[in-house]
Amino acid sequence: MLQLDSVSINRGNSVIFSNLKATLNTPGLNLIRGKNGSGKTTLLRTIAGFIPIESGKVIYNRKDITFRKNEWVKKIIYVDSHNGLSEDLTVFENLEAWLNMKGWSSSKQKVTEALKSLDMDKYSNIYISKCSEGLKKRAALVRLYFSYIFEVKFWLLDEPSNGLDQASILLFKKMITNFLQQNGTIILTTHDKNLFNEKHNVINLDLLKELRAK
Amino acid sequence: MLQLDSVSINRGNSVIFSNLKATLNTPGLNLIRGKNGSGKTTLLRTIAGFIPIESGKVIYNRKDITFRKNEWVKKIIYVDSHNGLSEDLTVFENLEAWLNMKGWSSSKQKVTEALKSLDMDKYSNIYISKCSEGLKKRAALVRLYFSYIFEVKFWLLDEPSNGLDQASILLFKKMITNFLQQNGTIILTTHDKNLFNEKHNVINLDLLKELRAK
Amino acid sequence: MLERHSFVINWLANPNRFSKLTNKLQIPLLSISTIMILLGLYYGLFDSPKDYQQGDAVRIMYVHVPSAWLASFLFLSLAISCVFYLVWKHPLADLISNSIAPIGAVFSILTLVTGSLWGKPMWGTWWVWDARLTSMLILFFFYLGYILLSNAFERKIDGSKSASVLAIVGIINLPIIKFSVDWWHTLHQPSSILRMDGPSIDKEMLLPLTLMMVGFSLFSLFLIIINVKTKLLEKKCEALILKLNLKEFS
Amino acid sequence: MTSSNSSWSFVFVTHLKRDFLINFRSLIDLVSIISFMFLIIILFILGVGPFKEKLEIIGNAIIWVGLILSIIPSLEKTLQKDFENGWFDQLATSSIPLEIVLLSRSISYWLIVMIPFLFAAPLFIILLNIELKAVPWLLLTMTIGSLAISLIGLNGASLILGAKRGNILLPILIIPLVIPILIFGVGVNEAIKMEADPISNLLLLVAFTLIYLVISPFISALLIRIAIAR
Amino acid sequence: MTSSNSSWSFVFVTHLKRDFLINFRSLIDLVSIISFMFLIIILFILGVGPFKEKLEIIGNAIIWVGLILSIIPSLEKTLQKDFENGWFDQLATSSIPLEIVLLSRSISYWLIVMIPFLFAAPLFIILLNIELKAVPWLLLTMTIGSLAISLIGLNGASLILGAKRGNILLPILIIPLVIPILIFGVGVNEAIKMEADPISNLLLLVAFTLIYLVISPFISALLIRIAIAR
Ligand code: HEM
Ligand SMILES: Nc1ncnc2c1ncn2[C@@H]1O[C@H](COP(=O)(O)OP(=O)(O)OP(=O)(O)O)[C@@H](O)[C@H]1O
Ligand SMILES: Nc1ncnc2c1ncn2[C@@H]1O[C@H](COP(=O)(O)OP(=O)(O)OP(=O)(O)O)[C@@H](O)[C@H]1O
Ligand SMILES: [Mg+2]
Ligand SMILES: [Mg+2]
Repeated sequence: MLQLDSVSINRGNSVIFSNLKATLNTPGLNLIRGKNGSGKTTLLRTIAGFIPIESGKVIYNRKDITFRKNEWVKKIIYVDSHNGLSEDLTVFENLEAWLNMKGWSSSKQKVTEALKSLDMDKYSNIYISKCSEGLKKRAALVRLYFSYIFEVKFWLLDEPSNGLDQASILLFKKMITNFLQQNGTIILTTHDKNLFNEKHNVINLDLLKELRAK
Repeated sequence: MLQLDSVSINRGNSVIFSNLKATLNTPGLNLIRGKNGSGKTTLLRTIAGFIPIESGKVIYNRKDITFRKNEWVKKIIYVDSHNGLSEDLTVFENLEAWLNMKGWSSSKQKVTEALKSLDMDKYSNIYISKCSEGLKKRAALVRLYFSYIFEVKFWLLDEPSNGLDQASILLFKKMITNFLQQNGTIILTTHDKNLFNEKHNVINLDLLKELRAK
Repeated sequence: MLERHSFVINWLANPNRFSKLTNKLQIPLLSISTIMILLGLYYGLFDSPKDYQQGDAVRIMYVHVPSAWLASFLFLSLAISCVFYLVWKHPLADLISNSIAPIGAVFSILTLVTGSLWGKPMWGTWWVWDARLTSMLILFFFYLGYILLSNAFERKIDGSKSASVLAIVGIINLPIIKFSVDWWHTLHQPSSILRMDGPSIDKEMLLPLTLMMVGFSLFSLFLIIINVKTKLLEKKCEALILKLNLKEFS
Repeated sequence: MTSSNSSWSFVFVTHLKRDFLINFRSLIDLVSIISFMFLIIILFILGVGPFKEKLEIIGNAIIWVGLILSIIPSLEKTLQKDFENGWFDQLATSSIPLEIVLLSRSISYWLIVMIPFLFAAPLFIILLNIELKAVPWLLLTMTIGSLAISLIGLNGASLILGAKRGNILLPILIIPLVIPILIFGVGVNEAIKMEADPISNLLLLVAFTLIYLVISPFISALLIRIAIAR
Repeated sequence: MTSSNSSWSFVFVTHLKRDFLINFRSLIDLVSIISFMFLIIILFILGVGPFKEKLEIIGNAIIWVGLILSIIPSLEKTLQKDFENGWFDQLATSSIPLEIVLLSRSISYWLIVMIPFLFAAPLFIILLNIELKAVPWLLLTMTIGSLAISLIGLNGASLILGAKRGNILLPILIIPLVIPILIFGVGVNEAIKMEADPISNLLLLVAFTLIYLVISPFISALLIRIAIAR
C-alpha cells in the first residue's frame, strides 16, 4: 500500500497542496485527475522523490520512502512530457543509454523486442530530432517494456497517452494490462475520461482540495 | 475552397507524401487524421507556408498560396506543440509580444478579456517557466481569441487539445463553434476520435496513402 | 545580357549535357596539366637561376605562388557558384561548390605549408602574424567553415543553403589577402607578377612559374569535374533509394 | 481600443521591447552583463601577470576580445531558444518582414551589452591603466564595433539554427568575419596610444559596420526562413 | 541475455559512451573542436598585435584562456540540454549515485577537449613560437589543468540549471574558481621560460586539481538534485 500522509508541497512561493491524504492501490491502476495547474505533475514528481516534501510523508510498506530513496527509485520508471531523450542520439541509442543508466544491460535483440512492443522497431535508427511528437513519446514509453525483465514495481506516468495515435494507445493499454497482471502498480495522470475501462482508483485533486476547503 | 493539388513533400531522404490530393472546407472544420509519423504536422506546416512544396501546389481561391505568402500568412494563426512562448516572459507579456509581432495592438483590457476566454486571466502575471503543461497550451491558444477582432480566416492547430483539462476543452470547443459561425476555417490534427460532434471534414492521411498505393 | 547568361547556365545545367561535355574534356585536361606541371617542375627546380638573395630556397616559389593564387581564385569561383545556387536554385551549382571547396582548402594548406617552409630560411621563423599570412589562414577557415556547415545538417539542402551564404559573405576576405601587402608594411613579398605596370621578375623565373600556374589551374579543373561527376552519380543513387522508399511506402 | 498597425517602426520598437523584457528585467541583469566582460578581462590580466608594462601592451586587445566574447554567445542563445520554442514559426505568420525583426534583435543585443559597458567603462579604464586622452576614442570605437559584432553574431547564430552540434561550429563561422572589426578597432586605439593618426582605421571600421548593418538582417532573415522550412 | 549490473565502473563507462556518442560522432567534430580553440587563440593574437616580443609575453596566457573558454561553454550547454529534455529526471530514478554520473560527464568533457588539443599542439607551438624545451611542460600542465577546468565548469553549469538567465550568472560563479588553476598553470610555463623551478607551481596545480576531483562531483550532484526539485 502506498499512502500519502498529510503531504504538503510548496513550489516557489505558492502552496500546491497542503495536508493531502490519499491511499493508492498497490498493485493496481491509480489515476490522478484534476484541472490544469492543480498539481498532478507535482504530485507524481513528489512520489518519484524528485520534489522534497514540505511536511507529511509518503509511505510504502509502512516505511517513509524519503529515507530509503535508493531502494525506492530502483523500483520505478518515470515518464513525463519531457521524455528524457537526447536529440543527437537515435531511438535505439537513447534506449540503450537509458538502460545502462539504470544499471541494466540487455542484448540488442531484447532492445529490438522492446521497440517492437510499441511498434517502434522500424524507427530504431532514426535520430530523435527527426521523430514526430508521437514517435518521441513512444520512444520514451518503450522503456516500460523492461519492467517485465528487471524488478520494476511502479510506473509513474504523466499524461502518457498525449500524442499517441489510436493503434499505439491500444498497444500501450495492452502493456498496462500486462503489468497489472504481474502485480505492478501504475500511477498516471490523464485528462481523457474514457481511456481506461479497467478497475482503477481515482485520486481527484480538485475534489480533495474542495473537501479540505469545507 | 482550399485545395491540395498533387502535393509532394520530402523531408531529408524520406518521402512524407507524394501526390496528395484533398479538398478542405472553407469555411468549415477540417480534421487531419493519421497515425504517428504519417505527416500531419508536416502537412499543417506546409499549408502555413513554412515548408516548401516539392511539387504540386496549395490553392486558395484559385490562387497558389506560395506566390502570395504575405497576404496568406496575415490570415492565419498557427499553434503547435512548441507553443512559441518565451519562458522568461509572463503569460500576459507573451501574448502582448505576439500581438505586436502580428502588427496588432490592443488595450490591456482586451488582452485580459482574451485571457478570460480560456480562464487564464488569473495566471496572467505568471512566468511561462512556472506554468504547468496545460497552462502553457492555454496561454498559446488564447491567441485565437483575436481572430474575432482582426481579420483572421484560418486556424492551423496541431493537436491543440493535448494537455487541456475537461473544462478548458469545453471552452476551447466553444471558441471553435464561434469561429465557425463567423465563417472561419479550422484545420486541426487530433488523435481523439470523440472530440468533435460538429459537422467536419476528415482528411485521413493513412487512407489517402493506401488509396494511392492501390 | 542576364538572359544570355542564364541561357548558358541552363544549357550547362543539364546533367547529361554536362557529362557529355566533361567526358570529352577529362583526358586532355589531365594530360596537359600533368605535362605542364612536370615541365614547370623541371625548369623550376633544375633550370632556373638561384635568387641572388634567397639562393635555392626561391624554388619553393614555384609551388607556393600558384597554390596561393589558386586558393584565392577557387574561393572566388566557389562564391560565384554559390550565388548561382541561391538565385537560380540549380542543384548542379551546389555540386560544383561542394567539389571546389575541398580542393581550395587543400591549396590553401599547401600555401601555408610551403610558405612556412620558405619562411624558416628566409625570415628565421615558421610563422609570423603578418596580414597576408593571417588572411590566408582565415581563408582556410572559410573553406573549412563551408565544408563543415554544408555537412552539419540532417538534410543536405539545408546545409548547402546555409553554407552558400557563408561562402558569399566570405568574399570580403579576398581583397584583404590581395592588398594586405600594399596596405600594411609586412614581411611578405609584395606583388611582382600581377601588377599594374607588368611583371617585375626574371624571365627565366617567369616561364616555370607560368607553366606551374596554368598546370595547377587545369589540374584543379580536372579534379573539380571528376568530383562533380562522382557527386552526380551519388545523387542518382540517392534518387533510386528514394524511389525504393516510395515503393516500400505504398 | 484595438488597432492593426503594421508600420515597420512599430514592429521594430515592439521587438526591441520584448528582447529587453527577456534580458534586462532587473538591475541584476545589468550587473551580470558587466561582470561577464569584467571577468573575462580579469582572467586575461591574471594569465598574463599583472605588470604595468604588460598591461599596457595588451589592454586594448583584452577589452575588444572581451566584448566579442560577451556579445556572441548570448546572441546565439536567444536565437536558438526562440527557434526551439517555436517563436520563429510565429514570426513566419506575420506579414512584417523578418529583416526588420532581426535588425531589431541585433540592435537590442548591441544595446544590452553597450549600456552596461558604458557604465563599467571607468572601471576598465582604471584596471587597464588606459590614458585619459584615449578614453573617448575607446568608447567611440567600441560603440561602433560592438554594433558590427552584434550583426555578425546574428548571422553566425542563424547559420547554425537546427544544425547538428552547431555550437561547436559557431566560432569557426563567426571569428573569421569578426577579425576585420577587431583589427580596425584595435588599430584606432593603438594609433591613439602611439600618437599616430587613427582616422583611416576608424573610417574602415565605420565602413565595415555600415556594410554589415545593411546586409546582415537580410542574410539572417534568409537563413531563418531556411531553418523554419526544415 | 539481460542482466542487472549496477557496478559503478559499468555506469561510469556507459555514461562516457553516451557523451562521446552525442559530442564526438565523427571526425568533423574533432576538426571543429580543434578549430574552435585555434580561432579563439587567433582572435587574441590579432587583438594584441602580431609582434614577436608581444607574443612571447602573452603566449602562455592565451593558450590557457583559450582552453578555459573552449571547455566551459560546451559543458554548460550539454548540462542545460539534458536538464531541459528530462534526462536528469531519468538519472534521478537510477540507484547509481549521481556523483559518478557527473564525474563521468566532466571526464568525458576533459577528453573531448584534450584529445583534439594534443593533436593540434604542434600547430600551437609553431604559431605561438613556443620553445621546444617548454613543450612537454605545456602539454603536462594543460592536461592536468583542463581536468580541473572541466570539474569547475561542471559545478558552474549545474549551479545555473533552471535559473533565470543563468547564462549570464555563469562566469561570475566560475571564473573565481578557475583563477587558481590559471595562475599555477601559467606559473609553471612561465617558470620554464625563465629557466626557474616549476615544481612548486606544478604541485599546487596538481593539489588543486585533486581537491576539485574529489569535491566537484558532490557539489554538482547536490546542485542538480536541487534543480530537479524545482
Ligand atoms: C605561411 C606563410 C605564407 C603565406 C600564407 C603566404 C601567402 C601568399 C599568398 C596568399 C600569395 C598570393 C598573392 C596574390 O595572390 O597576389 C603569396 C605570394 C607570394 N609569396 Fe607568400 N606566403 C607565405 C610565405 C612566403 C615566404 C616565406 C615568402 C618568401 C620570402 C613568400 C614569397 C611569396 C612571393 C614571392 C609571392 C609572389 C608574389 C607575387 O609576385 O605576386 N611567401 N604568398
Ligand atoms: N526535421 C525532420 N527531418 C526529417 N524527417 C522528419 C523531420 N521531422 C519529421 N520527420 C519525419 O516526417 C514524418 C512525418 O512527421 P510529422 O511530424 O509530420 O508526423 P505527424 O503525423 O505529425 O506525427 P505525430 O502524430 O506523431 O505528431 C515522420 O516519419 C518523421 O519521422
Ligand atoms: N517550477 C515551478 N515553480 C513554481 N510553481 C510552479 C512550477 N511548476 C509548476 N508550478 C505551479 O504549480 C502548480 C501545479 O503545477 P503542475 O505542473 O503540477 O500542474 P498539473 O496538475 O500537472 O497541470 P497540467 O494538467 O496542466 O499538467 C501550477 O499552478 C503551476 O503554476
Ligand atoms: Mg502536468
Ligand atoms: Mg505531429
